[in-house]
Order: sequence, then C-alpha cells, then structure tokens
Amino acid sequence: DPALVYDLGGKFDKSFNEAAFMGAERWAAETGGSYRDIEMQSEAQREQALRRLAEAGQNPIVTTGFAFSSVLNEVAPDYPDTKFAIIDGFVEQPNVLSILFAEHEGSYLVGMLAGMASESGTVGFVGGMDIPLIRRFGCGYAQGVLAANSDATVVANMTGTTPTAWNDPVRGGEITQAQISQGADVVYAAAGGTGVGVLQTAADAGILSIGVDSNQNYMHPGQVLTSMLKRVDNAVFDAFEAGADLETGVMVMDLAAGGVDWALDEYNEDLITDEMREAVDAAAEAIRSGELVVHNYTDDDSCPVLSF
Amino acid sequence: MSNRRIPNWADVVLVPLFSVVLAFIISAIVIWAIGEDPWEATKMMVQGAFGSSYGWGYTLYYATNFIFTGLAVAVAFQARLFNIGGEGQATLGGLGVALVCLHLPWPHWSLALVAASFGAALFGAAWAAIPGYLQVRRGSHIVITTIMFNFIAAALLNWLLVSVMRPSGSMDPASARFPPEVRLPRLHEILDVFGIPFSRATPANISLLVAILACVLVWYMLWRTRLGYQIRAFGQSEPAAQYAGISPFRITMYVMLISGALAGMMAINNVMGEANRLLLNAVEGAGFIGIAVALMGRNHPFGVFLAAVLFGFLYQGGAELALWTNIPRELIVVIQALVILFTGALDNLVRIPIAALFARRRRS
Amino acid sequence: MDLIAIVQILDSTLRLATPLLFAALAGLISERAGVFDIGLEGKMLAAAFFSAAFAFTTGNVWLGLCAGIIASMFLSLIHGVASITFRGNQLISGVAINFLAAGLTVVIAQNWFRQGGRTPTLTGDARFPRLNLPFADALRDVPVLGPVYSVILSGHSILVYVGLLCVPLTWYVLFRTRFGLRLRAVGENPAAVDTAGISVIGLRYGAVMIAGVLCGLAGAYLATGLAAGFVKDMTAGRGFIALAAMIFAKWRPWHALGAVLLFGLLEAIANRYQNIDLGFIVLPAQFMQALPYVLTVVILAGFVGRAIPPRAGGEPYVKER
Amino acid sequence: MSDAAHTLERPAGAVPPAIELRGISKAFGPVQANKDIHIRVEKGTIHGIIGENGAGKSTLMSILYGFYKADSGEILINGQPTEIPDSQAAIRAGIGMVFQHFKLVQNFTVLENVILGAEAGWLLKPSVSRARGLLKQLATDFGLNVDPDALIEKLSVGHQQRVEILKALYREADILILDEPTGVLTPAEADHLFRILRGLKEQGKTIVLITHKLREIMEVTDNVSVMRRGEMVDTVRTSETSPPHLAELMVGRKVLLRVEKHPAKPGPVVLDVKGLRVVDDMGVERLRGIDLQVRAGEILGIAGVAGNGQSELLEALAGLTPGEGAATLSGQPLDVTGKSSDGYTRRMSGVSHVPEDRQRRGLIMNFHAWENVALGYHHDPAYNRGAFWMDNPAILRMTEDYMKAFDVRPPNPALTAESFSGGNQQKLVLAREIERGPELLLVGQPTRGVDIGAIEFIHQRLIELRDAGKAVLLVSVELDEILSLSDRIAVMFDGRIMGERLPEQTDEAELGLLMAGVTEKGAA
Ligand SMILES: Nc1ncnc2c1ncn2[C@@H]1O[C@H](COP(=O)(O)OP(=O)(O)OP(=O)(O)O)[C@@H](O)[C@H]1O
Ligand SMILES: Nc1ncnc2c1ncn2[C@@H]1O[C@H](COP(=O)(O)OP(=O)(O)OP(=O)(O)O)[C@@H](O)[C@H]1O
Ligand SMILES: [Mg+2]
Ligand SMILES: [Mg+2]
Repeated sequence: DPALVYDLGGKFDKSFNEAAFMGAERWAAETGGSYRDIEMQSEAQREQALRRLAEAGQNPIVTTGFAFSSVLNEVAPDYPDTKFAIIDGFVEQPNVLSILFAEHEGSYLVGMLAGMASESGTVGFVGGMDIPLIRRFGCGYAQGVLAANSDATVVANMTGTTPTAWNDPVRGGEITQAQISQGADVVYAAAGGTGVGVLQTAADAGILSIGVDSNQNYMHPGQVLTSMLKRVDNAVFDAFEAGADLETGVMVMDLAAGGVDWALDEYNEDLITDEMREAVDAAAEAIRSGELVVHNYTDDDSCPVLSF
Repeated sequence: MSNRRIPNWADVVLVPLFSVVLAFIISAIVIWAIGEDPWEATKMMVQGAFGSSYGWGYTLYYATNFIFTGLAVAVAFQARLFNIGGEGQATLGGLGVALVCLHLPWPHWSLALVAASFGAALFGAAWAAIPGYLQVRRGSHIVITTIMFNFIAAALLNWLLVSVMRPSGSMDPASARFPPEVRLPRLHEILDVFGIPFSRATPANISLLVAILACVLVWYMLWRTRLGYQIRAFGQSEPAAQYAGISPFRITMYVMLISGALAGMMAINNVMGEANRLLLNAVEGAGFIGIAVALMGRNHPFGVFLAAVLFGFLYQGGAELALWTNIPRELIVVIQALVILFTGALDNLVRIPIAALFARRRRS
Repeated sequence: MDLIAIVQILDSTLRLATPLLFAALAGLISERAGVFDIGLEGKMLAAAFFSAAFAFTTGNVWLGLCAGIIASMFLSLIHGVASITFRGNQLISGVAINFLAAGLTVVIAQNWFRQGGRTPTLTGDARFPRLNLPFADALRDVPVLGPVYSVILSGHSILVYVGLLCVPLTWYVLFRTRFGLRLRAVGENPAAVDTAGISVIGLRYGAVMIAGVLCGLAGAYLATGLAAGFVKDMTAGRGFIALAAMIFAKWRPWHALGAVLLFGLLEAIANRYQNIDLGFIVLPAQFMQALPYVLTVVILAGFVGRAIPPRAGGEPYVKER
Repeated sequence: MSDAAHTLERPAGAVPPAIELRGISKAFGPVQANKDIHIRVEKGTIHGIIGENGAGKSTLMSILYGFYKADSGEILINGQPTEIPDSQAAIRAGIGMVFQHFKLVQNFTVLENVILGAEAGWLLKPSVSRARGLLKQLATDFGLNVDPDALIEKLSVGHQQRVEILKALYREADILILDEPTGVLTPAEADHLFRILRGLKEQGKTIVLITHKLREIMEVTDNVSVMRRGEMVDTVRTSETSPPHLAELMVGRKVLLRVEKHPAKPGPVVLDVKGLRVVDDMGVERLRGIDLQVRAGEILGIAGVAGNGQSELLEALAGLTPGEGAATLSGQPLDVTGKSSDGYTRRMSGVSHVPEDRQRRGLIMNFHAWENVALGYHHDPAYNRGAFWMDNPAILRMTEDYMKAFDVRPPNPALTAESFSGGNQQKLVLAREIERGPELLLVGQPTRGVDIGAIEFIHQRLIELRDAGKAVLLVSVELDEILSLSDRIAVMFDGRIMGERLPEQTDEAELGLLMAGVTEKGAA
C-alpha cells in the first residue's frame, strides 16, 4: 500500500497538508485501495516515521513538505526497493521523486486579483514560517499586485520562524489586525493552519482575504476573494496511482502543468468582476506561453519588489 | 514529609514502585476511555519497544537522552536545587556540539566525540550557571529562572538556525550536515564486532555507553568524593553546611555546572549521534522527562538508569501506538505527567499507607 | 510610527494582555495563600480546549466557558490534593499539571474530533462577539478621546472587560475583606491562622480553586474570544509569561495589570514588526519573543527592586508548636 | 469509675474546676510525650506547670488547645466534658493560648493580628474599629499597651507577647495558657507580665503558666503541677512547697547544684575580642561592642536572657555571622568579618564550635553518624585520600572511637543522626568538636533538652577540656549551669556585657538584675 506523511502543520490544516489528504482520499475512493498516513509532532520523528513505513513495506511513500528532504536523503538509500516522493523538496536519490510547485506563478495571479480588488491600494501578505519557499509566495504575490496596480503597497509579515508558525491562528489573526490597521483591505494568507486565523479575522473585520493551497473560498462565503490553489492533491493522487512503479526524478508542477491555479466558485463569483477575470486569464496565458516570467525568489534568494 | 518512620529500602523501592503502578493504572483508564484496549495497547508498546532489535535500538536511543537529562535533574536535586532548565541546557549543548563538529576538522570520530562532549558540556553548564549564580547571589528563585531560560534558549537557537547557521538555499531551519568523519558508530556497528546482529535502522549509538559511564561517575562523585559529600550536606541542611564551612555559593555553582553539563551532553546523542545536524526543538521535551526520570529514580544514578530505560520504552512504544492506532503520541505525555505527579508530588499518597502498614507490623 | 498604528497596537495589546491578566491574577491569589502555582499554563490549556470543544458541540459559547472553567478547576483540585492535602512538592505538581494538560487535550481532541488534536473552527454563537461600547461610533471622530475610547477600549469580547474588572475586585477582596486578610495571613504564617481557629487547608483550597476559575477564563478567552477554536499547545507559554508578570508585579493586583499590559504590548509589537530597526541595531523577532522572559529574569535578579514572595510560599503546612 | 473518685474528692457544692484532664496520652511515633495525665485547674487561680525540657508540657497544653489530638483521655471544661478537635473549639470553650513560639503574622499590624479569625463581619473596617476600641480598654485595664497600628516585625519580643495575650482576651478567653512566657523576657518584662497575670486573675480568669523556672512558680502561682518524662508527677499548693522539693520532683532525684571541680589555673589569653559589633539583616544592632577575654584553662560563662546577643556572639566568633571589630586567637588575628573566613578555616585555626541548635546546624539529621563526624572536618587530610576522594573507612573508624569515648548509645556509626536521642546527638557533636583538642571551644546551650544523666557527663567533659588547658566560652540560659561550670561569668543584656562576676562571689539574684540590664549604683 502507499503511505502519506504529513508535515508539522497537521492533516487538517485546511491547507497544504489537507490538500494532500484530499488527494489520498480521492485515490482511495476511486480505486478502493487503502493507504496509511502519519502526522509529525516534531522534527526528530521524521526519520523514524519514514523508516518505520519503509520497514512495514509501504510503497510508495509520499512526504509533504521541504522539511523531509534532508532526512529522506539519508533514509532513501537504505530502502532501494521502496519508492519515495517528496512535495516541495528536492532530493537527489534514484528512488525519490521530487515534486516542485511554481507557487510564485499562482501567487502572481491572486496578487493581481488582490491589486484590482483593493480600494485602499494597500494589500497584506501573511506568511507562515519565514523560509525561502514562503518568500517565493510573497514575492510572486507582490509582483502580481504591482502588475495590477503599480502604486499599490504590499505589507508582508511572517508568522514566525519555526514550524509552529504553520499552526498559530491567534498570531495570524493579530498580524492580520495589524495589517488592516495599516490600511490593508485584502490579505493573502500563505501560512498553512495559521491561515485559518487570518481568514477569520479578515472576515470579522469585513475585508477580503485570499486562501492558499486548498480551495478555502467556502470558509467565509463572499469574504474570501479567492484561493491560490496548489494542486498537492493531484500530486499525491498521481503518485498513489503510479504505485510501486512510480517513476522518480524531478517533476515541476507549474501553471502550465496545472500544478497551481486560482479558485473561482460559487462562494466568490460575486467578488470577481469580468475585467478582473479577463486580466488574470490573460496573465496566466502569458505565463504559460513563457512570455511573462514571474521572478522566483528562490532562484537568487532576493525579491525585486518586496523586502521581507 | 510525614514524620512517620519508614524503612529506607521501602522508601526507595516500594514508594516509587507503587506510585508508578498507580500512574500506569490511570493511564490505562485513559486509554480505555478513548475507546482503545489498554491491554492491546500495552502489548503493542512492548512489542514495538522490545520485540525487535529495531525497537530496542530506538528504546535505547531515547533512554540515552533521558539518562543524561535525568542525571542532570538528580544531581541538582541532591543539592536541593530544582533545575527544570534541562530543556534549555540540552538545547545549548546541541549548539556546542554543532560548533565543534562544523567548524573544526576531525580526523576521527573518537576525537570528535571527546571534543563534542566537551563543547556540549561547556555550553550546557554555562546556560545552567547563570540561574545558579542568580540564585545564590541575588536570591532569584531557580525554578522560575530556569523556566525563563528554557524559553530564552529556544528563541536564541531559533534565531541562530534561521539567521546564522542555516546553509544558504536550505529551507528548513537547521544547521548544515556534519562531515561524515564525525559520524558516531551506531549500536549495530559496535555489536557487529561481537558478531551480534542488530538493526541498522536505529539511531542508538555509542553515546549510550557514554551515558552509562556518566551514571557511574555521578554515583562515584556523589558518594565517594569530598565534593559529593559537600553537595549532599548542602542539600540536606544549608545551615549545617555553612557551619561546616561549605560555601553555598561554591557548591551551588559546582552543582549547576555539573547539572547543566550533563543536560548539555545529551546533545552528543541526539544531535551528533542521530540527526548529524542541529535541528529546531531537537530536545523534544527530554529535558522535562529528566524530571520524571530523576523523581522515579529517587535521584540515584542507578535508579535514573532504570527509569530512563522505562521512559525510553514508553517513547518508542508510544511512537508505535501513534503509528498503527488512533492513539496520538501525546498519550506518552499524559503518562509522563502522571508519573511526575504520583512519584513527585503525590508520593505521600503512597508513603502514608505504607508507613501505617509498617507501624502496624512493628506493633505486632 | 503614526498615531493610527500606535492606536492599533494598543488595541491589540489589550486583547493579548487579557489572557495574561486572568492567569497572572490566578497565580497571584494562589501564591498569596502560600501555594506556588507553575501550572497556570496547563490550566489555561485545558480550559482553552474544553471551552472550545463544548462551545462547538453546543454552539453556545457560554456553555463552553463553563466547561473550560470546570476543566481548569479540576486541575486546580489535583494541585490542591497534591500540594495541600498530601503536602507534596508544589512545583513538581505544577510541572505535572502542565504536562497532563498538554497531553490530555490532544488525546481527547483527537478522540472527539479526529482533526489532529484540534477542535473544528468556531463560528457564530460559539465565539464571544466583540462588544461595541455605548457611543463608540459617535465618539470615533473626536480627536484624542475618539481613538482611545472607540478603537482601543471598545470592540473587544466581554471577557476583556471582565478581566479589567477583576483587577479592582481582586484588590478589594485581598485588602478589604475578611477573606483577603485570612488569605494573606495563610500565605505569610499559616500557624497564626491555624491557632486562630481557621482551617489552613480550607483557605488554601479556596485560593487554589479561585485560581482555577481565573485560569479557566483565561483559557476560554484564548480559544473562543481571541481565536476561533483550539489548536494543540495554543497557550504557547502564555502561562509562564503570566507567572513572569505576577513576579514582575510583586504579587500586587494593580501592578499585575501594568505588567501584563507591558508584555501584551511587547507581543503586539512583535506581531506587527518582524524585525525592529533601532538604527544602530536590528532587533530580530526572536528577541522580542524572548524579551518578557529576559525582563523577568532581570526583575528576579533584583536589579529593578527585590521581588519577595509570600513568606510561607511553597511550604506545605505542618503543625508544630 | 475514676470519674466517681474525682467527684468524691470535691467538697459538695464547690465550683467545678475550670479545666480537668483525665488520662490524657499522646505519642509522637516512638516518643510518648504524654502518659495518662490527670490534672485539675481550679477557677480563678494561676496554675503552674513545671518540668524539664521535653517533659511534655507544651504537648499537653497543645492538646488542650485542640492543636494536637490526644490518643486517649477526656477533657472537662467547667465540669462539662468537652470535645476539642481543633483550635476553633478551644476558643469557643473560652480557652486562649500564648505559644512558646509566637503565632503572629510578621508583616501585619497588631490590629490585623488581633482580629485575624475573630472578625466582626466579612468586611474588615468594622472589625478593625471595634478592635481598636477594645484594645484601648484592655490597655487601661491590664497595662497591656501596644501601638495597634505597629507592624509586628517592628515590635520587641515583650510587646509581641502582649499581642498574643491581647489576641486571647479579644476572643473573650477566660482560661489563658502561657507556654514558657518568660523564656524570652528580661526579669523586668517578666515582672510586668506577672502583674498583668495577677490582674487577669482578679477578673476571675484562670491562668495556666508553663515554665521550668522555679522562681516564677513560687512568685505567682497558687498551685503547681510537676511533669517528668511525659508523666504528671504531682500537683501541690505553691504555699506548701519549696524550690528544692519541686526541683527534686522535676528531675526525679536530688539535684546537685554545683559540679565538683578543682579551681582553674588560667593560662595566657587565648581569645581576645575588642568592640565586636553585629548588625543583623533586618538592620538591628545585635552586638553593640563586646570586649572579652578567655584564657587558657578557664571557662567563661555568658549568662543572659535568650535573645540578648549571646547567639550572635557565638556565631560571629565561629565565623558564621559577619561582624565588625577586632579579635585575636592566641595572638594571631581572628577574622570576625566573615570575609576571609568560614566554618572550615575557623576549625583549621583551632576554634571548635558546639552550636546552640544541634539539629539545624550541628548535625545533618538524615546523614549517618559517621558522615556527621566528618561534618566540618571533611577537608581533614585524615579523612581524605588525594585531592578529591574521601576516606570513608577512616571516618568510620574515627566515629567508633568517638562513640566509645563519649558512650554514645547505640554505638552504631551507620545509624542516621535523627535516630539518636537528643542527649546522644549532643554527645556526638561534642565528641566531634572536643576530641580535636581545640585551642578554643565555643559552646552554646550544651545541655538544652538533654536528660540529667547526659547533662552531668557533658559537664564533666567540659571541665576536663578546661583542665587540659583549653579555653572554653560557654553560653547558656540556664543560670545554675553557668554558675556551676564557669570560672568567670559575663552577663549580657541587649547586645552589651553588663558586667563580669566570679561565681563564688555572686548569686542568681545579682545575675538576674544584670540580666535585666540593672547595673548596681554604688559599686566602686
Ligand atoms: N586543603 C585545604 N586546606 C585548607 N583549606 C582548604 C582546603 N580545601 C578547602 N579549603 C577551604 O575550605 C573551605 C571550602 O572550600 P572548598 O569547598 O573549595 O574545598 P574543596 O571541597 O577542596 O574544593 P572542591 O570541593 O571544589 O574541590 C574554603 O574555606 C576553602 O578555602
Ligand atoms: N511534633 C512533634 N513530633 C515529634 N515529637 C514531638 C513533637 N512535639 C513534641 N515532641 C516530643 O515530645 C516530647 C515532649 O515535648 P514538649 O515540647 O511537650 O516538651 P516541653 O515540656 O514543652 O519541652 P520544652 O520545655 O523544651 O518546651 C519531647 O520529647 C519532644 O521531642
Ligand atoms: Mg567545594
Ligand atoms: Mg514546650
């Protein structure tokens, strides 16, 4: 059977890990197969969890989150017959598939929407743990905002510097409050479980918010502008589908590959005007075709339009 | 405590034993209450922890951590100092190990181990020394200060890992990997020498032997050296110690330095032996488990060793439970809490009846 | 930093200070009666979970509040039995309670909701609404008073105001009533209370239970007022910050209010500015997070005046002539 | 049936006794503190209870006050059988108690202490004002005046004791128990107290006075009961008895008031103290400039009421409390500032110290006897192997020798200190400090709470040490101990030495005056 290991945010973070969970569930539902999943409580358990699953003959083993890369790099060689997949991480091992997303592209799109939806001309970004990956979100977002409204200001905050930042709704809420007080009227939460607090506060304060990873529009109908979809669910589904003969290497899930996207559904259709949609679709097309290149923070660890 | 008389052996063996049994009974009730079968759970834990050399490996790995932190608490307790700063001291110890392993070239692991142990001890001791100093010189309650220092240590390491030690390009807040030369021999490699097969997948390593050695040395220090004599005298009665010319300042400092050093040395196991790099929260609460271990072990190195193995079993068994059942890993935290509660705070609950029993037997 | 920003920071200060305030007062009362309580964290956590859990299942935040208070009082009871009845070590008992809460909340949460140790998100009546004080909107545009009243003071959940009321209340009870006199006496010299024919045990249990109620309020506010549900370890050391505030305040109610406001302010600032650039040096966020603890150590070290706890503090009472 | 017996003894129609205890027994673990005690205290009398330390006086009264629960026996108040499970009940029964160790809240005011537990309502204000009035009343009635708003910690011991009495009276006690009230008082204060007690007696109150000072018994009591080893030996009318008779009852045989010893042959000055001052951490000046000399081969006795600086004198000389001033030991400077010295260096320089409080300072209660023998000598090369290791076998051997020499019973070095009786604990300490043949021995209350047999033994040892040409500085609150052991007597009062006397040229009366701070006028 395949197995899925969630990162610290936990299975039900309404976001990244939950997306993975959804993918696994969908697979189980469609194929009637069974899988095993584990949540991490601390860094040091990662290795034990991977080894235990491998020893138990689970295959393939999908891990969500960059934090597994270093451990996987150690463990994978010990189980050559087991296939591993890592989402958001890059591991160079013969039996490991590294799945990378182009979050900056998706974030660019929702950034444009934010820029257009904002009346105050100030929008917020609440990151989870302060790591290059999240800065990639923020940087793409800022580029999108400025593309839509060149004199808009982007207020960016990170929730924290440790994995607990993935799971601190209270702090997320307070940060959102602070950003609102700085005039932000659209807030993009790229913070896993912390985002719950961000969206909550935004809804309480009657401003718009943008969800991440999963489609979070439903959480506060009419108050979530959109969600930056990171199709982790698809990635997991495909990996499970491939089963033991999962082909390894690197897989980049960008806009073109349908790895990232923005969510439009009954909950937010009233918020998205036609010209907003057209503008975003145009940009998306340009990105797919490659004539518009969104700067990727992790390419050079710097962002031209935003300082964190 | 109660002024009733109770033979020493009973106080050292019976009381903790019954306390632990009580703690386990209640834990079983908790398991039952969340709809799982305590018996099955226990079997699974024992199986997972002792059923295979893999289980043993992890059990002993955790035990090694707890021996160090347990000894740290125990030594401090001998001087009536309640050092709950093991967490922070072990964190700093990890920093010491990382600096030694990353910034110096090592031809062979054995040299690295010695140096790393020293670095770990040094950093741990330094972190414990400050609260110790504040206690004797400024009368700041050491329990509160050590708690505060745990948080400060967490913030400090956090900042170092995020802003200073993290290799560029790496995302997770962790130091670079240590060079392969400093990789400590794992237990299976050691056992191979004697032709004993052992799981290669476990992190148990040579630090285990260092921990056992530490037990012996601490015992010797406490009951055979003058410093140990002074520590115990100071712990039993400060006025008497002063009368004897044992300077409270000196002893408190010695004790906190030793305690912190022991806590810090845990890092050679989890940082150098297992992760091979410095991670956030690598201590994983082992500093606090040290309290339970010391209490159960009645602050005696041998008792600490046994208690540490028991908790190693709980941890490994608990990990297995979390893996294969719906019982979350936090169940272990509950058991740990109950052990601390019954052996540390509710010990009279057991002692008084036992004392009454002995009183009756004495009369008849 | 413009005025509006300052106002907003003060506004969030008040929110963030409230759980600290309840917990600090809890510790204050317990320790004034001679029972050390480092289990504040655990009690808050338990209260946070049970209030959220019951608020979710019943959809009524007030029922949640009651559940939280009861849970917290239950832990207080354990603390009392251990440290008062069985004369155990109060510090160890406190440590145990913190772990008990940290473990049990997750175990139970997982068992009830199967959401990885958190409760579902609370909405509607399952959360404390934000109250607008009378005339808040009318006064909003008055120059100085406006922001202070309408933004900072107004618009918080009722528990914030309850917390503020608890300060004068605690002061009055401690220093103006019979109960307060006896409570302080039992923390200073239990033998005096005992020979005066008052039950030391009873008084101390009383104090510990009151501490339970206050911690219950703290936890409930955290989960149903500040946040919208329980997540594991959501107290995140606030119990210890409260402890710090109590020491900072040298066991005096009004000073405790000052201390928690200070610590709340620090958190509010840290929330808003990741790194604070003082020009010559940039303070990292971690520094702000560590600051309350550092300050407490400084206070304890007596650099800002001695902090002398109640004389009988931490000592189980044993009769002797 | 014992009931019947008692009722028979009483003339018909007489008032029932205020207190009657029947067959009270109380044991603390192995210690039988009270054995089948019968006692009857008549209304409106002052009833003395005497007995040596540890005789069981306090225990008995604590039972009467509901502080301890008797294992057996019954209590009658005014003829009514009364259950006294707790102090509340005792107070209700009209009993008030002033404990040997005061039960006051140090940082509360007098008023707060007085009303504590007897408040008028749930608010403080009314109770306070009510109490204020009553205190004025009592002050005028009985001369019990204290500033109602003073903090206890600021009051003298005498005044603190008045507060305790006021507490009792405020609760309308008509039976007042005082446990060794004068132990901490100067004779003057004591006399004031007795005046108060007589006044109370006039008001028809019944007073139980616990003491082991015969003088006081003879002075104020109407009847006196004698306790010995937890038993009630006898109850007699004070007018029909005499000090020697009481003393005999107390210790169970004739007491020799003098230890026979040869006259001292004082040698050169060993200890020479000039202007020794000690200020305690409350800022109170405990020693106000002490000058004294102790010669080789003599015992200098320091007499004085407890709390007049004797303890501080010992501790400062032993290097345990920092002081100011100059001191030399056989010519060598002796540091009394505590800067460059501690208990250890003192011993190295030949000063041994038998502390007043052996259980807190002199011994470590749950260390083995042999570990205690090393206490303070743990740096002695004889006890050490190399730089760090202790030579436990050597210490054990030494302990066995000590136990033989001082016949410590049971002679088992492996027992913990707490399992020895008070007397034997004291012997252990003395052995440790004397056997080293120190130049100077500092001894505090050598026989406190020690049984008579041990007392004589200990006195002998001190004399022997003196005869061996060592200097001994003896501090004791027991006047006859001072008188019988000392070659010279210095009397301390309020941190000063009031005067020096030779034992054969003085008596308790004169010393009593000095202890009260009264210096004779016409002396040249
Ligand atoms: N060998 C010695 N000779 C003389 N004085 C000593 C000796 N050792 C210690 N002291 C004194 O005894 C007192 C206690 O000192 P300390 O506890 O450092 O001794 P120690 O136990 O040998 O030292 P440590 O235990 O740290 O090795 C101090 O006053 C010290 O100066
Ligand atoms: N709480 C206690 N625990 C154990 N033993 C006790 C306790 N209280 C008293 N004792 C013992 O009971 C005996 C009687 O003690 P008690 O204090 O009544 O004598 P006392 O006559 O008051 O002595 P003193 O004149 O010194 O006050 C003593 O041997 C004492 O050690
Ligand atoms: Mg030393
Ligand atoms: Mg007595």
